Amino acid sequence: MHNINNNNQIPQNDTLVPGTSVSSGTNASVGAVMVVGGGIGGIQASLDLVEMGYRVYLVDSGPSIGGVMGQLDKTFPTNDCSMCILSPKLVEVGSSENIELFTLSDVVGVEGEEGDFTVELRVRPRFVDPEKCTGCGICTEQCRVKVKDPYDADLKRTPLIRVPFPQAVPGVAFIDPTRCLYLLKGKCGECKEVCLADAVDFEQKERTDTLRVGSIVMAPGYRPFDARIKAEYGYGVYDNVVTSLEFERILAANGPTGGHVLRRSDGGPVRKLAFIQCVGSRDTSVGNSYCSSVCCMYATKQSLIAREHQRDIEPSIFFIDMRSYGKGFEEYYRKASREQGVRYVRCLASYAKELRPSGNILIGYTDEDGNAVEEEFDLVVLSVGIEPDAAGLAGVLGVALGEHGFVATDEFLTVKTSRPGVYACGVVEGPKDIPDTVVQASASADMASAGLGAARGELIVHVEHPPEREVVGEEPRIGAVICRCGTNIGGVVDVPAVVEYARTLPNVVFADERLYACSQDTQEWIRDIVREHGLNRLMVASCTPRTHQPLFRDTMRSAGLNKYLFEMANIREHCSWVHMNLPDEATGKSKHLVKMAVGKAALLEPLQEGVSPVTPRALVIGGGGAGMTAALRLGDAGFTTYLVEKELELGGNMRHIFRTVEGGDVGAYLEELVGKVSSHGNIELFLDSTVDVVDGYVGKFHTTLSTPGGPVEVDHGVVVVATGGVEYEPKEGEYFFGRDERVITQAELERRIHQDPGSLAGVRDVVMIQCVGSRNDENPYCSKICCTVAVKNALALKRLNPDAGVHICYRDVRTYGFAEDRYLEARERGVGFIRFDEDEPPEVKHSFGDLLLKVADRNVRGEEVSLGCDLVVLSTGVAANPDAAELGPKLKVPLSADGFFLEAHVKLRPVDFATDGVFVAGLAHYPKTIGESLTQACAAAARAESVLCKENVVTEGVVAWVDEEVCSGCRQCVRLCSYEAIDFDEERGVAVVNSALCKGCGACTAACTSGANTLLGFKQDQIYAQIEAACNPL
Amino acid sequence: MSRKPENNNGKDEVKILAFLCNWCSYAGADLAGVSRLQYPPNVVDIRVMCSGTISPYHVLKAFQMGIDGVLIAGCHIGDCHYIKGNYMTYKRFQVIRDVLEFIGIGEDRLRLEWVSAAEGEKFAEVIREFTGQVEQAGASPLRTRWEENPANRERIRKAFKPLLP
Amino acid sequence: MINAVNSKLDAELEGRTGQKVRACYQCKKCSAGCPVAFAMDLLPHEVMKMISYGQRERLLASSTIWLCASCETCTTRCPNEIDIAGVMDGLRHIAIESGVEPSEREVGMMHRSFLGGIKLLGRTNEPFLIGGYKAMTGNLFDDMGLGAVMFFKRKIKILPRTVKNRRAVRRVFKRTRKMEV
Amino acid sequence: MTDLTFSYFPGCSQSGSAEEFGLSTEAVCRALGIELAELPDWNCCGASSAHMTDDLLSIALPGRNLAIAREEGKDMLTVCAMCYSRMKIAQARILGDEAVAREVEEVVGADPRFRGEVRHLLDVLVNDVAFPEIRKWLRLPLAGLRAVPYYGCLLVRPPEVCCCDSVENPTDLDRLLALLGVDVRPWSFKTDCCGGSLSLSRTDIVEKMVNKLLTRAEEAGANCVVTACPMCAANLEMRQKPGKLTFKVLHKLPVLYFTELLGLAMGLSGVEEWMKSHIIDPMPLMRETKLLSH
Ligand SMILES: Cc1cc2nc3c(=O)[nH]c(=O)nc-3n(C[C@H](O)[C@H](O)[C@H](O)COP(=O)(O)OP(=O)(O)OC[C@H]3O[C@@H](n4cnc5c(N)ncnc54)[C@H](O)[C@@H]3O)c2cc1C
Ligand SMILES: Cc1cc2nc3c(=O)[nH]c(=O)nc-3n(C[C@H](O)[C@H](O)[C@H](O)COP(=O)(O)OP(=O)(O)OC[C@H]3O[C@@H](n4cnc5c(N)ncnc54)[C@H](O)[C@@H]3O)c2cc1C
Ligand code: SF4
Ligand code: SF4
Ligand code: SF4
Ligand code: SF4
Ligand code: SF4
Ligand code: SF4
Ligand code: SF4
Ligand code: SF4
Repeated sequence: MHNINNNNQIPQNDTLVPGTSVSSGTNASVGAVMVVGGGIGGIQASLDLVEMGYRVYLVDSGPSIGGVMGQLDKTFPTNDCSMCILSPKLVEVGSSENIELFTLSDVVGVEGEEGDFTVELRVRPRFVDPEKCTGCGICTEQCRVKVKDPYDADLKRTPLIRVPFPQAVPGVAFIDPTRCLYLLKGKCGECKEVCLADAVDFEQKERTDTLRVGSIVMAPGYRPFDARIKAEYGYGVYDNVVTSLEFERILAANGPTGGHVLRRSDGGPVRKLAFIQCVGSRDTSVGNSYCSSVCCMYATKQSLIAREHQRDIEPSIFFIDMRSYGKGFEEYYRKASREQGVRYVRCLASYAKELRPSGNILIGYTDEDGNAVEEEFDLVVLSVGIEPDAAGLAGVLGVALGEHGFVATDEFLTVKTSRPGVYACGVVEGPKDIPDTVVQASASADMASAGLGAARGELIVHVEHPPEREVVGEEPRIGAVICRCGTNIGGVVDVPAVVEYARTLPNVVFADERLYACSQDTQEWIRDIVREHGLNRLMVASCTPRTHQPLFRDTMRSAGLNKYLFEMANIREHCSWVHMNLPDEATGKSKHLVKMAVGKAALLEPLQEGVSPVTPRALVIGGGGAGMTAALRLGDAGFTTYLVEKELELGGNMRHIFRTVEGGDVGAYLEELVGKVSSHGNIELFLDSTVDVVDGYVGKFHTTLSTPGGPVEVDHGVVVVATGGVEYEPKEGEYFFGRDERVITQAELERRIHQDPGSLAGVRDVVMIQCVGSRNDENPYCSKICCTVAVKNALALKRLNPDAGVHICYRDVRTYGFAEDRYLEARERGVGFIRFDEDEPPEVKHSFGDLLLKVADRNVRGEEVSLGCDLVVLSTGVAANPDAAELGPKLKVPLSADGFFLEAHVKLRPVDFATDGVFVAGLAHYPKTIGESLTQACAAAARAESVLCKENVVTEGVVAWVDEEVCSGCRQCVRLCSYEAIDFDEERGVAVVNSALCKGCGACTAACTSGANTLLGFKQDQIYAQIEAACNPL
Repeated sequence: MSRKPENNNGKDEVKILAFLCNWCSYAGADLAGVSRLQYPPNVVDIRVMCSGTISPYHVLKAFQMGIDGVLIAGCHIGDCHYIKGNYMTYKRFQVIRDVLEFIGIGEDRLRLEWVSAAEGEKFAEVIREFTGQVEQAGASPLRTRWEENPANRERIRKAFKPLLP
Repeated sequence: MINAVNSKLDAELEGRTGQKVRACYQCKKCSAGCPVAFAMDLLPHEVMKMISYGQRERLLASSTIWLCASCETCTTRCPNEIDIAGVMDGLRHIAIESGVEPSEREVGMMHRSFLGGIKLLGRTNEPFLIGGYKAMTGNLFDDMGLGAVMFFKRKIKILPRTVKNRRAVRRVFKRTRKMEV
Repeated sequence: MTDLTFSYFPGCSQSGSAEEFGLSTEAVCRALGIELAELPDWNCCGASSAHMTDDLLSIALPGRNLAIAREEGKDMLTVCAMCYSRMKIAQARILGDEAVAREVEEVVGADPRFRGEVRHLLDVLVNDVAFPEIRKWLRLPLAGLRAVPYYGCLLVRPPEVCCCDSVENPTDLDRLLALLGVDVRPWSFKTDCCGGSLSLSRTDIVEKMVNKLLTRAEEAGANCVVTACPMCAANLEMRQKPGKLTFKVLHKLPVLYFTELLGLAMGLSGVEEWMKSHIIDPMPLMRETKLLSH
């Protein structure tokens, strides 16, 4: 079993299988990839590449990796703490032997071609020796020269010498040379004086490094729009107008106000809070016609978080269209507006003006009834858009930019740039959120490694941990670390008191607190205390083990201890966050949880991980665009792939789509795809077939397919689920659908446009109705693509007949990203847009044989509009494939409430399932465009490849174990195990657990009346110790 | 947790132990935390991989040690990460309930709930409700008895002996 | 109720003003910042929408086109770069050309007397302007107190300064004028 | 220093309702060495009425002035924001589109293609004369005046003819006033429309607009408003004491031209005469602040 957290570390006892690439890779290719930009995109790409067996040079122009995600407080739509989910990845990068980090570095030249590039890097001086610096921060206290802190969005001033932020990687100081007294005038040098590690080095010079890599991934992200340009909102003039990125820092517990939402002008409280949307986006007057895709959601998020911090805050969001189009977004928005006190005002505020003497900000808007309203706010947040910052890097790398200055990429595989061997992921390719960035990151890892198969593993260094120290027989010596988590825990729980208490507990020989237990420097520190105090167990009281246990376990290993000698107490999610107003009780409960964890820790034993061989073959279920792409990627990488399609024909929904919104020829692409798949030497195709029974586990699945020729059994190491989705079928009679042939769906319209334009010749007036079967109580989610599809088809109609009247009745136009350009084009070509309310949908009527549409246009105070029409087109959404309900349990993977497959982690593991070795792509995951589906398929292939490329999977040490001395031979457990992991040894009359099959559920242990069967890591005495500690008073 | 005999409402300050499965209920509790949903601080929890791992002994042990209420929470039936662990939980739960009744501990002190990873709100609500219910029932009679007379503690231990492994 | 018609009004206005009226996405920013919006019957963003619905009569008869103060606040802030004030001008011009009486009678009269003054004298003279305007509207006693103050403050010059070459100015009017002055 | 000779377009108001603006402009320019030669036989620019009712007229009326200016061969200077705006727009249309130019030429009977620059005095002071030069001439620091600068619409909009440093948040006038020792109050309503073009016809609406502006000015701590536009000044003065008691707040906030304050600070003669022409008498304020004694 694996923990749900993404554990990307290459296990030391694992060997890589060299690839047998069939694609363009030459024998001379280099087994290393350069990743430029260390935001979440670059980080994920790096980690994936390492897992796939390539060395990575990760280059960031700043002093630390982390990017914008490192500055965010929480992330939508799960409200996960951004730093909490990011920092394990930061630490992983920092501690990976196979990622070489170049910070304060820029790429200045590239030569060569795909497979073998020579890259020239300019590495700026840090003026601190990273090998010596401990990140202690003493120097920072000495430096008197302060500058604006970019990490805090310039809201706070910070000394020139500093560690960029607590969780920074590398977690060492640097000197901002711009105003350093020593570097400019030869004076001061205080920092050098006080540094005990003698790490400050003023003599460092800029240097140039030359590196050979096989391919390059660009992930340099973006810059936020400069809000000063929209001068009507007074940013930069009025203190109480801030940007969203600044507000993100204001919300952050480690930010300039410690997470308190305060006015900038006077530090006073904020009650009325306003957000103005689309600042610098969807705005041709500033040259940014595209939609920034994330700001509607982050404004909602920031509203919710602000209210979480202070209940009496009343947030208002001034917007044009609410673009909550992604997975879980619409539900998030609904909840925010209906239950969580966020007010949405559909009007773009015209100005923000400061009032005197209050410093309040006045916003003018028009309400739904047409009244001109002026309202005062304490603080106004401008939802600034995303702007590309790619020109320089793109120039050096020689890749083309698109119309808006983002990197131009292939329409179907959105990470492929104009230059072979160079790939792009994240916002540099177009505005997107974190999960979409992560998908592209994995996809670019897939593409970047494609040509390098032959060099796989060549440059990989195996992690050499110090040998595990033998602790059996030793008295437990427990170290207790209590985390403040900034103010997340420290703001509620009396941390020093908990530390004091921990010191009094039996076996605890050391206890102390840390500001961030997960930071890189703390890992260093833990290794130190383990050594200094001769610790043989560790207990960390911090956040949830579900995300952070792997990090600390790795630290245990690097400290020379078995990683299972570690226990966590969750005093954040289960304590400080849920008892925010009860500091005394929360402190008491923390002590209790610490006592329980310490009680268990004392009894922990070292466990051994098992290894199980990998069958280097893949099963892909679903032969639509996503499934075929995944199969091709895996086949190209040299892995035999079984592709199972239940229909007689490959292609899925792509068969019914003719053009992409950008005009790409879907049919031609599909034909090419089908051709390649059908003739691929590594792909075995099963048409008209389905999956019957799935047995086994990661690395070693055994599946029975039902095929026209009877059952076929296949062995494989991974599964990719690409079973797609279906068009929502309008209900009989919904808008006369099925009763009047002039009422059709968008798919049918598209077919007629391309296959039967004659049938549209007499059509003069067309009305489209959006959100049919989406965004209602029955199907609360937004189908994401139908707004763009409607715009696409409306434009096609206008092209066929410029005089045709085309009206689209919508609730919000959700043409996110560059599709906004097509929305603008549609308007300019005279397509009418009429906005209706959910409670007052359009009505289709018959009048003497004519079709009549009546709708209350909310844009003009709900006045009724009457349109005669020849054709009514229903924009029916995408519904989940009903097969999923059956397939999910077979694969032991969950579905969301909407019936789509539910990934392991909505933000950071968008193609993985919690069940190892099973991955998802395409419509099976959520509605998305073709480009997004195919890109996700590449990402799934990359993740699958990281399993297949290894000889073995490492199984967890948490498995059942039968004490043969005690076993009475009752066979209770044998019958009970759902995984058939227990055999009965008839000879000796005892039960024997097969640890490769055992999933570590512990069901058998509860059934064993003789107490012979125990789950390692959750042994009975350990649980009893916890129970006892829980029940006894402190 | 400080043990005040009485809280403001004149009800007993009770203590509850929750067994949470790693995949759903523990995650649901995490979500409650991430969503900052507030609930009473009377509960401490033990994380187990699957609710199916919880044996009647664990529950009895807790009551023997004077706990006022026990909550077992797992994935919804059908959603078990281990296929049918929670089904076994369900069956065992019936047994535990009967045993408890036999030794005079009412069923209002024991609860089984299915909480998914997405049900932070439900988790908080379950804790709120169950805490109320246990408060209504008051301190565990076992605890009160030994708090009256420490010697009772040994008697209780003996009485439980045949029930525990 | 709006009976949407495919009227080409949008194209006509686009031709006349050079403005892509149809680009409007109904953000309402123009209305939100319009200082006169509180007095208008159709808000500026509704004017844009009505144009696309082809509601010619309704637009030409609206108070909005006459109340618009031409402050251009809307124009400078429209994210689709539509010169809304220019569109208002365009609608007003169409109204005048089509002989639709301004729904805001006083505003129309004011323009007439103002331009009448220029046509006569070549320059604007307040007594002429106010006197002419009052004669037209019949609001003889409005502002009279203010008028007296202005007189004593030398704000109102009885003897107008005029352009010498008045014929040249009249020629301009003759060759351009559509609204009768 | 740059050439500071201009064809001066005074505009109708400067010889009528805004006589004090005209007088102070001439006095200040004379003192600073800006040579103004009045444009011969100029005519009214047509103001808002022309462009609101007739596109061609709105270009042709300024067009005639531009044609005259072309003959004169000097850059054109004006102080009225309305005249400035109409002239600039007409010039842009004429030079930008030959068809328009020809049409205007036809109407006016002269070549309107004036290729000199149309300038507003504020712009010339801030950018050509520049503050160091002005500072040399200052004699009396205007302490005690707490002013909000009011640019109105026409100095800044449309952006193509904006003569200030910013359309939404101009500071030229702020900085000039600060140079004179005026306490310039930060306020956000510098460029909000006062409704001047409706002043006569829809007094009711305009009273609301003016009243709102002045309330904001008072909140900002101002004891006077300073403008660079005779239309704004007239409207702000006339409508702040409403004929009918429609508003509870009766403002009495002097409205001054920036040229008047410049003249005062430079110690020019005639200042008291200018001040007499205001509907809202600024003299109590002048006395209170001891800037003028009578
Ligand atoms: C206010 C705000 C709130 C947001 N909230 C959310 C949210 O809640 N959920 C969500 O999913 N998304 C959110 N987003 C979007 C999110 O920030 C992005 O999706 C994500 O950060 C993109 O990651 P990236 O790796 O592409 O780029 P970045 O995070 O920008 O990282 C780029 C990295 O590259 C480095 N770099 C830049 N140029 C170069 C160069 N030339 N050479 C070398 N290195 C370079 C930078 O230093 C940086 O480290 C939010 C965005 C904003 C502005
Ligand atoms: C009505 C509609 C209109 C769309 N319009 C557009 C558009 O205009 N532009 C655009 O970019 N995108 C559009 N899309 C989205 C686009 O179709 C997908 O993103 C793309 O086709 C990738 O789909 P997929 O491979 O994930 O799934 P699908 O295309 O759904 O393919 C899934 C495949 O799996 C097979 N399958 C299903 N269940 C099983 C099973 N149990 N066993 C074996 N095989 C199984 C199916 O038969 C099918 O072949 C539209 C989608 C829909 C539903
Ligand atoms: S440079 Fe020295 S003083 Fe500064 S953080 Fe590093 S070790 Fe500490
Ligand atoms: S030498 Fe530079 S960085 Fe160091 S303390 Fe002085 S100013 Fe700061
Ligand atoms: S519509 Fe697009 S650009 Fe505007 S706020 Fe929403 S996501 Fe951002
Ligand atoms: S039409 Fe589709 S994409 Fe648009 S809002 Fe409705 S469900 Fe979302
Ligand atoms: S029942 Fe026992 S042997 Fe079977 S998977 Fe669970 S822990 Fe392993
Ligand atoms: S249940 Fe226990 S005693 Fe029975 S066979 Fe299994 S391990 Fe042995
Ligand atoms: S500001 Fe522009 S886009 Fe917005 S409603 Fe007005 S005209 Fe339309
Ligand atoms: S120009 Fe007219 S419509 Fe536009 S803001 Fe000014 S008054 Fe309103």
